[in-house]
Amino acid sequence: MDLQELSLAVQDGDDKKVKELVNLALQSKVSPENILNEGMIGAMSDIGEKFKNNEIYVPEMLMAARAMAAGMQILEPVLVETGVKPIGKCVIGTVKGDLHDIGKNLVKMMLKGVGIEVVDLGADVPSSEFLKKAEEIGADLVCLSALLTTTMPAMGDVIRVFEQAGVKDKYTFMIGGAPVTSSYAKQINADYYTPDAGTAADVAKDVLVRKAAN
Amino acid sequence: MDLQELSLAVQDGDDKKVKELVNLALQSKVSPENILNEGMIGAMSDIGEKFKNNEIYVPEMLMAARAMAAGMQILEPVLVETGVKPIGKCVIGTVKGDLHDIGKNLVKMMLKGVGIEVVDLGADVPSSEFLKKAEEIGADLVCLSALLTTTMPAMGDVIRVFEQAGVKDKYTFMIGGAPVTSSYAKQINADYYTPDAGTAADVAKDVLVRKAAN
Amino acid sequence: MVRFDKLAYDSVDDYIYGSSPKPIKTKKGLVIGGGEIYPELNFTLPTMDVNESTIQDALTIYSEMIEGVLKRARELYAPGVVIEFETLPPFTENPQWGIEATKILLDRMNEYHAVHGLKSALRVTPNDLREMSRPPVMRSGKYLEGVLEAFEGMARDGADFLSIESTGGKELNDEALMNADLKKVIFSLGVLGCRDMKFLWKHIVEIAGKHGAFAAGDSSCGFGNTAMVLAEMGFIPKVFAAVVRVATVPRALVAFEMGAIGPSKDCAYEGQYLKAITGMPISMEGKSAACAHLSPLGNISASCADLWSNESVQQIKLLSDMAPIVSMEQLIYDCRLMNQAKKKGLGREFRDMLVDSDSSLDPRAYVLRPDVAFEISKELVKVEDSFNRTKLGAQLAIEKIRKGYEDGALSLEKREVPWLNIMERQIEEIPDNELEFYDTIKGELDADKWLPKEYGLE
Amino acid sequence: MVRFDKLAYDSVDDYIYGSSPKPIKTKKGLVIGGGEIYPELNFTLPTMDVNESTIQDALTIYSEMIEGVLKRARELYAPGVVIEFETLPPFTENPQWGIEATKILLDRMNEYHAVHGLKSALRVTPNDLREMSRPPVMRSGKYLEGVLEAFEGMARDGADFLSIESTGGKELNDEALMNADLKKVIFSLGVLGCRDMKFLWKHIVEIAGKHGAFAAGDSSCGFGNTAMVLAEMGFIPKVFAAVVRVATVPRALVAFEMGAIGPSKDCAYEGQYLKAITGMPISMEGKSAACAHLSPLGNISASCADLWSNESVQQIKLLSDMAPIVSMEQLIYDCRLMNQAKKKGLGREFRDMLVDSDSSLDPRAYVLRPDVAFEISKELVKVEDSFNRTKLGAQLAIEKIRKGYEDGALSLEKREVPWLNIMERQIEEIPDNELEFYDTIKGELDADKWLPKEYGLE
Ligand SMILES: [Zn+2]
Ligand SMILES: [Zn+2]
Ligand SMILES: [Zn+2]
Repeated sequence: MDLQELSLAVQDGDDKKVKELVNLALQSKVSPENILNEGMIGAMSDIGEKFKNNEIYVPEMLMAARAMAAGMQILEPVLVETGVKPIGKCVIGTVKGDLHDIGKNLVKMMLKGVGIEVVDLGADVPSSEFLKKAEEIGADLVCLSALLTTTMPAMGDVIRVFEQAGVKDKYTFMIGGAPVTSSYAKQINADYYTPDAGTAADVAKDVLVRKAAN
Repeated sequence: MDLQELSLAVQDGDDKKVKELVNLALQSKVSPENILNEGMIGAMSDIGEKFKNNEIYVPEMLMAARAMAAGMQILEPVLVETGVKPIGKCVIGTVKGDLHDIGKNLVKMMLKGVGIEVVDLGADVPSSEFLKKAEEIGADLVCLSALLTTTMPAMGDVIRVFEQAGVKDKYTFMIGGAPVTSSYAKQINADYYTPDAGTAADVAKDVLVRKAAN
Repeated sequence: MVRFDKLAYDSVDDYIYGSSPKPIKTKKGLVIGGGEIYPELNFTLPTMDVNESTIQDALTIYSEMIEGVLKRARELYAPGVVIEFETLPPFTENPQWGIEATKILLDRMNEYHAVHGLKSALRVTPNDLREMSRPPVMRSGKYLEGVLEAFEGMARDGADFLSIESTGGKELNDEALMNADLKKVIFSLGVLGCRDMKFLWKHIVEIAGKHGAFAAGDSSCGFGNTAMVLAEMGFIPKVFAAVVRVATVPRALVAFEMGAIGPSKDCAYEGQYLKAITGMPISMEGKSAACAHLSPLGNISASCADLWSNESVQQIKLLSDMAPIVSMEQLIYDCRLMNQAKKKGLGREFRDMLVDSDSSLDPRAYVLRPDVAFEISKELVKVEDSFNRTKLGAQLAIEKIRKGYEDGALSLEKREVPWLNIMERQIEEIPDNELEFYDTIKGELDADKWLPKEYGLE
Repeated sequence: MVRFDKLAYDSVDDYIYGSSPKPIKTKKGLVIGGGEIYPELNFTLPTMDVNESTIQDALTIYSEMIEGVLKRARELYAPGVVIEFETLPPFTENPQWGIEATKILLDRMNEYHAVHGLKSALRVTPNDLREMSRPPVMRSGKYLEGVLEAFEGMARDGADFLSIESTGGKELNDEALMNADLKKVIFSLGVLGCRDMKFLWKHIVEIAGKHGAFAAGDSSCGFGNTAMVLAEMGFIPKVFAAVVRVATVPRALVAFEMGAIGPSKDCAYEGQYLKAITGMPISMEGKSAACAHLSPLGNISASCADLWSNESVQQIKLLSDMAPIVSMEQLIYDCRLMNQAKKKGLGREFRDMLVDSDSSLDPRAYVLRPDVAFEISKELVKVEDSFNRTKLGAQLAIEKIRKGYEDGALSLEKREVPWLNIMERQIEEIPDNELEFYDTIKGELDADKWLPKEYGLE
């Protein structure tokens, strides 16, 4: 079965069709891993490319993401059964005192689009929550967002909490948000600063691929 | 003898008259310390006040400083003889790679005006030179100037040289120059940042008075 | 409640920067909208944690900032300046800190007035912290109390203008923007936003009246400017953001219906419409606010402004001096030039240069054209309720943009054009009755995110 | 040597921004002085040590900066931009670093031209490091060689404009400024500065010719702007700084006499005179260069500019975005507005607004009035040698300032006024013969600070 049609349905944001095609593919004994990689992640990568080239807007990306999510509802149990794992796990949130979540939501969408399992803690998240959840799910990445100059320091607090618990090195810390810079990332001992959601997904994927190779 | 006339002559920048009046005062057995404090330093303090209030310009201050210097040529040997010491000693210079000296020269003038002995190392001064000269004359203060964003880091280098020699705490480090800020001073472990020459002299005097009180 | 049922101007020819039909005279004698345009400067702390152990440092920085900018204003012979103190969240969470900062600013402004004759006025803009509760609690609770306490104390101590960027409806609008869902935007702005404005501005107008301050308007910043900036990043269509801008007008107008008299807030670009409707002076920002956000309307936004603002800048060092001083200098020169044009009798010509230099390049600029603002505003004032005004504003904005595009007065990127139809269809689904609208849309709204009763719904 | 013995204009009415009698067309087809004014953007590294271990980081930052500003220029539909790469000292000390940075900039500019049609041109401005020897060695040695090597490599790789802020005479001028000693200023500028310009610009014009670049002029930055800024800080009289500005004209003119054709450098405010004399386009900077230095001439400096510059800004983050991007946006809006005024047939009116908004408030602005520049320039071109032009320029500047003050066209603070007489007396002591002047002043000069033979003296 050709997965190209599924990919296009995801890109068009047509959830109904996506569900149908995923079911069809499973019935046709296409491997769940192929469905995931070619149908879903491939679709999101194409859509990400179109966004980068100024061909589409975020609403189209969100529609595609929702269509992918619809397909994943069917696919996920099968993946679990067959032992296929996400390429990595991530905890994401906007730090304490900061209520902005537009940017964080975009990053979440892009991370899911490259096949990462994402747990979203929301906005105004206490530092300890990040640690708790990361340890609980065995995350690979911790992604922190802040949009205010007064809440940026809270990103440093989160990292310090991990350091104090002696587990900082188990995780890769990625930070972003309007006032953030790469020199600030260095300063608070974060691993990466990325200026936009697309770059965040690229970097996250890179990190996980390198981690898997080690 | 009234030292007010001497003070006015200094303020007018009339070196000839200053010399006459210093000689006259010494002949009249006025104490050299009084001549210094009331005639010279008092005059420079008045002139500094006028400058702060936008009544005069730097050229007038420089003229006064030259007149004071003319008077000091006569007064200094007498002060040495009678064991009167300057309120403190300072090494000043523009750091390595930086040729700007207008600001540094102004600070030098103002420091002399409050009775501090100043050794000027000039511009483009290697870090080790500051250490060498400060140790040699037993300085209290080390004043560093930088006008370029690329030479600001050299101010940190100077302080590190003192640290490595284990003598950093013997000195008070003051820094200044267009790109410098108080947070930068903190960062490189300098004691004070001052935004202008007048403030530099005020702070320097304060530091020395407190040091003398301990 | 004041009802604005016609425009404040007979002709768009009279609609110009520096002059408004209802000028305001402040305590220190500064007249806003009386003929001259003045700078409005806003500054904020460098990146730092503000808490009990750092608050003294923070206050010292405010004192350094105000001294720096007033000194520069005096050196450049500025005839008058407005300072805006837009608090950071900790200053509203601890209203006494915000009040203390206000005092520091006012003291220095009074001193410069007394000693150097520099006329100035202070706008205070506490944060709307009500969204710190999730879902937001709008009509009671410690966050509302904190905001009102801040206003009270600041007005009592002598602040001239009270403003806020209130957030009612934002909890649903953010997602609506990202999905370019105009129906939900209109619900958030035209139903929730307007209802909350009525509630909140009643309080603010009362406080202002009690202390002789001016209730000075609310910015739809989290709505219109978020849309503008998202479009600037290529996230949503520019035409969408332009339509959202016009849809913010009825919401911001509620403050004036409740008794505010301006000058409206700098980042409320919808001020271009508010002044046409109310005749009250406005503050605007454009190219000299690029330090705070990039925009497609750097010049046109000045065309009818009475105050000209830098939006906000941190106390950090640039090559010349601290950034707020740099902003002050730029604003003063901008204002000098605009006032000079009027002095030469070329004010209207200058206004048109400002307008025409931007308006053909971007729909977000195009909807700020004085003629466009006039024609749309004329229709808006005919409508009774805020919700229908919001819907109509969006509709008319689409029409105007389409016409501008078809006439060659406005360029649009190719991928923008289909969105005019998409938005039109989105609006067609909206009924004319507010509660009916609520009924039809209720099911699509994320119930975890908002509390209907906080808006008098349910 | 070209001899400019009359003005390039018949009437001051034609003297206006964006247009010059001798426009320049660059490799990518950008025409400077052909009718429109364009932004000239300069950016520089954040505070950092530049050495072998950090040079790669530094080059990466240049690559990020150029990408950021070109992207913004494209987003705002800028019709063309000029980028200036003014090196930091390590980039001239190691010319290959400067050359590498130039390549990075040009590559990106070429790409934006090819892909997006954005026209651009690159000005390179290596530092004059000759003063690193103390006393400065001007006519030989590693520092001179480094500067020439940088020019050579940058021009070879495709830089459009070659500029420098050369420092001949500065070793005596600094102290002369602090003492407000006009006699010594005239010696530094009119004798030493002009002699060194003849030497240096012969080389630069040669290099430009060899590689198809334009020799584009020299700024008397370390003279005129140092004076301007010292006066801004209250260190020396403003009238003194204004007179120094006019005294810098003959020095900067030497570059054009030696074959430079512009556009003259942004921070050379004496460009206002150079364009009147040579007809060649100029770059200027004002309010949108406040990030680099505060000034009393934010608007007037734009009145006859062909390029409009931000002077310089570091790659640091502002609330909106990186500071160079902010500068680019501001410059683009300024230029849009100015070009729009011309489009409406109101260019001259706009020029006069720019001029009149500043010129009555400060003598440093007043001497930039196009009419003042014209009248003084007319006299300067009658004089044969640079030294006497310098002296005459200072004399005429004093006259014009006095007249402006007496006529009420210029306000002066009370303490400024006596300095007009003081300066007049200082000039009276100067003989008309250059070598005779040298003889009389020799004894007053600090022999440790300079080497007469480096200026062909002694
Ligand atoms: Zn705002
Ligand atoms: Zn310069
Ligand atoms: Zn420059």
